[in-house]
Amino acid sequence: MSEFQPKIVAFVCNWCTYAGADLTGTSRIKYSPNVRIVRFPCTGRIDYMLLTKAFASGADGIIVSGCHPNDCHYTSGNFYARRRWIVFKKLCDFMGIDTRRIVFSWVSAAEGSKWADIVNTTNEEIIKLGPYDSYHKLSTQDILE
Amino acid sequence: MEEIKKIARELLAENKVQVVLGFEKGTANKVRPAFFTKAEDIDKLIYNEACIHNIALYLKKDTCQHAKGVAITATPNVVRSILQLSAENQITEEKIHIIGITHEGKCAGILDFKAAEEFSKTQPKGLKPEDKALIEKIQAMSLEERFDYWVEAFSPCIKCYACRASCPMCYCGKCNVETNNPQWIPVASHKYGNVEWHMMRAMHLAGRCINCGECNRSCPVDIPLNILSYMLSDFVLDEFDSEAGLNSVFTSALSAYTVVDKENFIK
Amino acid sequence: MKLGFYPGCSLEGASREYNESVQAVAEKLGIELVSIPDWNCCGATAAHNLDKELSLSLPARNLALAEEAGLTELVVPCAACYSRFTVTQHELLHDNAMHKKVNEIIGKEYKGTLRILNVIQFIEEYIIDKLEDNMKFEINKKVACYYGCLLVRPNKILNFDRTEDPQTMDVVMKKLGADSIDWAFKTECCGAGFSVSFTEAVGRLSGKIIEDASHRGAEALVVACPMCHSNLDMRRPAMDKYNGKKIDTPVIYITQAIGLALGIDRKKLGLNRHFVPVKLDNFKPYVKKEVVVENTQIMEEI
Amino acid sequence: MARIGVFICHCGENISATVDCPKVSEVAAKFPGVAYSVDYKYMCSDPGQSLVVNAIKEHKLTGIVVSACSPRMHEPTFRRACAEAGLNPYLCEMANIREHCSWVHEKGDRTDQKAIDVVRMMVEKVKRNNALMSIKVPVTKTALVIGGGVAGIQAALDIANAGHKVVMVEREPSIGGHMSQLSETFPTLDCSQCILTPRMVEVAQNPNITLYTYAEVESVEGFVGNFNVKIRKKAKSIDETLCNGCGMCTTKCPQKKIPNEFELGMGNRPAIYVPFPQAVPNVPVIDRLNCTYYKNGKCKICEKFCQPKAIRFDQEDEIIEVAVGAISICTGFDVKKTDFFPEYGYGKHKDIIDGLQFERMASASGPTLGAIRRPSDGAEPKKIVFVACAGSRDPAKGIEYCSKICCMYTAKHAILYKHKVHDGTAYIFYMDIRAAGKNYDEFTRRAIEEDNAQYIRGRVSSIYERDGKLIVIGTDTLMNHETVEIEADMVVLATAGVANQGAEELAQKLHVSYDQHRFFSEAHPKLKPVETNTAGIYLAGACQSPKDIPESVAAASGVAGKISCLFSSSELTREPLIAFVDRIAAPDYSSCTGCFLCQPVCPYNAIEKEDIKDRAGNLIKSLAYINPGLCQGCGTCVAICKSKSIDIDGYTNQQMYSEVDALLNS
Repeated sequence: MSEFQPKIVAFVCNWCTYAGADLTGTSRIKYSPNVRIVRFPCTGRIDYMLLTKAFASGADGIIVSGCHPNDCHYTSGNFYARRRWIVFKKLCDFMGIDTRRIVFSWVSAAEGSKWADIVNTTNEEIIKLGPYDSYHKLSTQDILE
Repeated sequence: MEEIKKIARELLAENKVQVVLGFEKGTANKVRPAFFTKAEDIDKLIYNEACIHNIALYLKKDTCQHAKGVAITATPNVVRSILQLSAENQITEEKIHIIGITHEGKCAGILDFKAAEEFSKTQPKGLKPEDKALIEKIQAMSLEERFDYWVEAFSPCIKCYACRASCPMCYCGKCNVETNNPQWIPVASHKYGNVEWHMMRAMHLAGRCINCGECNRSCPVDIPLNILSYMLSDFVLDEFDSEAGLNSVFTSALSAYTVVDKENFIK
Repeated sequence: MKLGFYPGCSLEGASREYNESVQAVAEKLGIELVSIPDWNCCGATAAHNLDKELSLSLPARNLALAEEAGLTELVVPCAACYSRFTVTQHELLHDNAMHKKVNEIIGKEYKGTLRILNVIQFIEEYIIDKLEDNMKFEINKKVACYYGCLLVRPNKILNFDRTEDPQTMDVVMKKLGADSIDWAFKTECCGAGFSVSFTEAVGRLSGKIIEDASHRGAEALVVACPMCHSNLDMRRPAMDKYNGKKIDTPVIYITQAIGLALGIDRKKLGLNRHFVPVKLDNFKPYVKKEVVVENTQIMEEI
Repeated sequence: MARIGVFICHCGENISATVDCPKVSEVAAKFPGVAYSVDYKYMCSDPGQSLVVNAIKEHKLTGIVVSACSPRMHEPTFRRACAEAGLNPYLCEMANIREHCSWVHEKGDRTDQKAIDVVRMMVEKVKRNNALMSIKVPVTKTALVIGGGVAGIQAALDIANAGHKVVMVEREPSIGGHMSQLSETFPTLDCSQCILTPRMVEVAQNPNITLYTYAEVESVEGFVGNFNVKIRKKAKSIDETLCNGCGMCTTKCPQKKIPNEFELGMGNRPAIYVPFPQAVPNVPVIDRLNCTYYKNGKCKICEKFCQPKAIRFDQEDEIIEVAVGAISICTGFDVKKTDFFPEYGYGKHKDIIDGLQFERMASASGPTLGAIRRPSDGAEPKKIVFVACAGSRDPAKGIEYCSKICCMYTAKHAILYKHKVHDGTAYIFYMDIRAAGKNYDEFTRRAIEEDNAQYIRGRVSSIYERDGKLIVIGTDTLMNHETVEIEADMVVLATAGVANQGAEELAQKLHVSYDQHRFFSEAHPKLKPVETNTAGIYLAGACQSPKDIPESVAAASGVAGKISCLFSSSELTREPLIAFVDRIAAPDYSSCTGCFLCQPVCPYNAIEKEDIKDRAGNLIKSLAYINPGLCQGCGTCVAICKSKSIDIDGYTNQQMYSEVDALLNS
C-alpha cells in the first residue's frame, strides 16, 4: 500500500462519543480504520499534554470529542474542556502547531453516523495534509543527534 | 523613598512584621532583593528605577513563610502578583503588608487587598508596545514559519529553569517537569523537550500570568518566552473578559466557563 | 439612489406593463434602476429541467456581469428570474467545486457579493417609507393578494415570508389604503407553464383562484409575477368555462397599485394592456394622517 | 513482573468475519508482559468465561484484556469472571474490536492492524491498573416521583405499596395529568376519569406518599441512593391545612373569563380555581397573573366568603428539601397546537381543533357536557374530518417519529362522534393505520365497519374556510391519487405528541440525557428501557416517547420494580473509579499546592479543603481533598491540576499515557 495512511488518535468521552462510536458499530456504518480510540470518562479529563504527546509519538491527526454542551454526563466537564481547547488551540496556532490536524467535535450517543463522518472527513483532510513530519522529526531527529 | 523607609521601619519596630522584603544595593552598581529583619537595617533599603525584579516571588520562600507578618515594597507588577497569589490561596491578607509604589516610583502607602485591587486597576497594565509588535510579527508569519521560529527560538534553551524559578506564579513544590511516571516532558534540552516544556509553561500560566516579564529577564539565553504567556493573557482577556492580578479572591479563566464560550471550531 | 435591475424576457415581452409600472414608480420616487449590461436569459424553467450546469451558469453570468458593473443590489421583478438567481447564488456559495466549474463556463469570476431583491423586498426597502409623502390616492378597494409559488419557495433558500400564508404584499396593500382580504388561494398553483400546452388545466387551477377571490368580494387581484399575471389575466375564457360563469375581476401588478396610489398616469403604468379591463377608479384622495398631534399635546402637558 | 492474559473473542462471526482473530492472538502473545493469549468463539458464553477463569488461575495472571465487544456491553461480565478467579475485578480491561473495529471496517490488513493496536493499548493500560475496592454507599429509601399523571400515580402507588416512602411533585394544582382530560379510553371505551380518579384518591390517602402539587423540582444534587432535592412549592395563596374544599371562593370570584387550561381554552374559569371537579387535592389556587387583587390591589372577595379563613394573599413560594434515594421522571408529554400548521391556517379557524380538545368536548364533564359542537357557532357538525399524522412522521415539520397514540384515538373519536351525532359522517385522512396492540386492530375495524368511519388514505394539503364551512383538500392514494375535497363543519387534527414543556431544563437539572426531540433518553433502547444513563434515575410514561396508557402504566410499574430492588438493601456498591489527591512523605505531605483552582470545576462539590496540622495543632499546609462519597469520576480536576497532584483511578495519568504511547510507538 503506497498510499499514505495517517495515524489518527481519537480522545473521546465514555458517555457520548464512545457510545456514539458503539452505535456506529451497531448500525454497521463503515469508516476508515486509521483511527484509534482512547476512552476517557469525560472530555474534562482529557489532558492537552496527551495531545502533543500523541503528535510527538507519531500521530498525524487527533480527534477530540465528547458530549454536546448541556449534555455532559457530569453536567459541565465538557464546558471546562471547551475553554481549555480554545486556549490550547490559540497557543498551538501561535506556536505554529498545525491545528488543522486537531479536530474537536461533539458527538452524542445517538450520532453514530456523525461519528463515521467525523472520522472519514478527518482522515481525508489528514491525507491531504500528509504526515506530520515537522513535529515527528522534532521528537525523533534531535534525540538521535 | 523616605516615606517607604519610614513605613518599613515602623512596621518592624512595632513587630507587625518580622521581615521586610525589598531591595538593597548590590555589587557593581546593581540592586538586589533583600530580606530586612531589623529596623536599624532599613537604612540599607532602597528603591530606584533599577529595582524591577518581581520580588513577590520571595513571599513563598521560607523566610517569609515562617514569619508572622511580611512587608513588601511593591511595584504594580508585585501588587498584581500578590493579588493573584492570594486568589490562588497561596498567601493570606493578614500576613502581607503591601507598601505600594506606583509606576512613577511614588510611595502609595500601605495597601490592604481591597486598596491593592483598586491600585492594580489604576496602574498602567497591558502589553508593552514592543511585546505587542513581536506578537503581531509572529502572528503574521505562515504556519511553517511560526513553527520554525519557535523551534529556533527555543533551541538555545539549556533547561536551567530560571524562567520557572523567577516566576512568582510557578510556586508548585513539585513541578510537572520533574514528574517521571509518566515522563510528561522530556528532561533533555533537545528541540522536542524544549518545545513541550515552554508549551506546558504557557498553558499553566494561561489566565494567571500577570505580565511582569521576569521569565524573559532571567533567561540566560534571551528566549522571548514571555511572549507566549503574554499572548495568552491578552487572548484570555479578549475572549473571556478575565485578567489575572486584579482580584484577591478566586479568579482563573480556565477554572470557569460560560455556556456561550466560542465554539465555531468544534464540529 | 442607484440599484441594479434585471428585466428578463417577460418584462420585455408579454408583461411589458409590469416593467412599465416598476420603472414609472421608481422614476417617480427618484430611484434609478440600472439594467445589467448585456444580460441574458435566466434559464427559466427550461434550463434546470435539462442541465444543472447550464441552469446555474445562465443566472451566474448575469450576476457576474452585475458585479462587474459595480452593482451591490439587484432588483429582479420577475418571480421566476428571482427564484433562479437566488437558487443559483445559494448553490454556488455552498458548492465550491460547482462554483469553480461555473466560473470556468461563464469565463468570469462570480463572487457572490450581490444582494438579490424581489419586487416586494424592493418595495419594503426603498418604496414603502416614501409612500406617505408621495401618495395622492388611497386604493380604497377590496383586494386579494396572490403570491403564487416562486416568491416564497423554496423557503429554506429564499428565507422570505411565510411559505403557506405569506403576508408581505398584504402589508404593502394595507399601507396603500386597500382592504386586503384573508383568503385561501394565496399560494395555490396558477397552472404556470401549462398555459400553452394544457390550457384546460390553467382554466381549472386559475379558475379556482379567481372564483375564490371574487366570491370573497375582491375587486382586484394583486400579483408580483408575470407568469401568474398572464395566466390569470389572459386565460379568462378557459376559467370562465371551468367556473361556468363569467368573472371580470381584474388582475394588477403590485407596482401598478402603487402607481395608482402615487397618481401616475394609467397608461404609463400599462393598465391599458390587460385582457381583463382594469376599471378600478374613484379612489379616495389621500390625506396624510397627522397622528402625532395628540401625542405631542400629551407630551407638552407632561 | 506483569503476567497479562489476552482473550480474543470471535463473537461468532461478528468479529472473526472481518478480523483475523488467531493472528491477533498470536501477535498479542508476543507483547511484553503477556503471559497467555488465546482466541475463542464466544468469550462471554459459559465455556468462554470458564476459559478466562481457568487461565487466570493456571497462568497466575496479574491482569487480563478481553478483546471483544464494547466495554459498555460486557465489562461487568468479565470483571465478575476475574473476581471468580480470585483476581481483583479492576485488573480487567476490554479492547473493543467489535463496535469499533469489525463492524465498521472492511476485512483487510489495516483492520487487523487496528485490532492488534487496540489490544496492545489495553495490555499497556492494564499493566498499570490498580486493584480497587468497590465503594459502599448508604441508600435513602425514599423515592421522588416527578409528575402526577397516570405513570407517576402508578409508580408512586407501587413503590409505596412495597413499603417505601414516596415524594410526589406535580407542576399543576392537581394530579391526574393528561389522562384526566380524556373522555373514554381505547379499545374498551371505558371512561377515563372513572378509572383514574380512584387511583388519584389512593395517592392522596396513602400514608407512604407525600404529595406536593403546584410544585416543581428546583435542583437536584448527589448521586444514586443519596440525592438531595430542592422542591419549589409555588404559592397557592391558600392555607391547605385549613381549606375544606367547599368551593365557595371559586363561585364568588368576579373574574370569570380566564381561558381554562384544563379545557384547552374551550371553557372559562375564575382566578381562584380548582382545575377540575375531581381534582386531588381538592384545594383551589389563586392565579396571581389574572387575580384582580394581585393586579389592582383591590377585591379579596374570596377571602370574605372563605369560612375556614384559608386564603393567604401574602403566601410565598416555599423551598422544601428532601433526601431521596431514587428518582422517577414521569413528566409526560404535550401535543402540538393547531397554530403549528400553516397549511391548516395557523390556528386561525376556530372549528379546527386538536385531538385533546376533542377529548374535552366528548367528555361528559367537558365544556359542552359531552355534546359535539362547533366552537365557532355551537352548531352540531354533520360532517367532521379527522386528520391523522398532523405533524407526526413529517421530516419537513421536524417530527420524523410516529406519535403512536393518534391512530387509536382517532378511531375512538370517530366512534364517539358517531355515537353522539347519529346522522353525521366522519372522514379520516390517514397514512397508515397503526393498530398493534391487544384488541387494537379490532377496534379500528369497529370504527370502520360498525360506525361507518370513512377512512381515506392520503394527506391533507390545505384547509380553508369558505362561507362558514371548512374546505378540506386532500388526496386519496388508493383512488388513483385523486384530489378529495370535503366541505366539513369541523376538523380535528391528531397533532403530534411532543416532549413536555421544560423537559430540557429538567434533564439538565437531573443530569440525564435527552434526544433531539427533547424526549428523555433511556440507558439502553432494549435492555434498559426504564433506566437513564444516570444511576438511580428512571423514566416512565410519555416523557420518554409517545406512549399510550397501558404502556405508561407498565413502564411505571417497571420503574417501581427497579426502585424497590434498589431499596432492598441498605447499602449499594459503587464503582471505585474516582479521583484522589496524591500523598507523599512529610514535609511536603502532597505535591498539591493548595491553589484550589480545581475546586470550582467539580460538578459535585466533592473537592474539599483538608488542613495538615502538626501535633500542636498548627497549620502546616492546606490541601485539596476529594470526598469519595461525592466524586463521580469525571476527572475534570485531573486535567486542571498543574502539578498533576490529582489522579483518577481507572484512567490514571500513567494508564492514559501508556495507552497513547503503546498505540503510536509500535
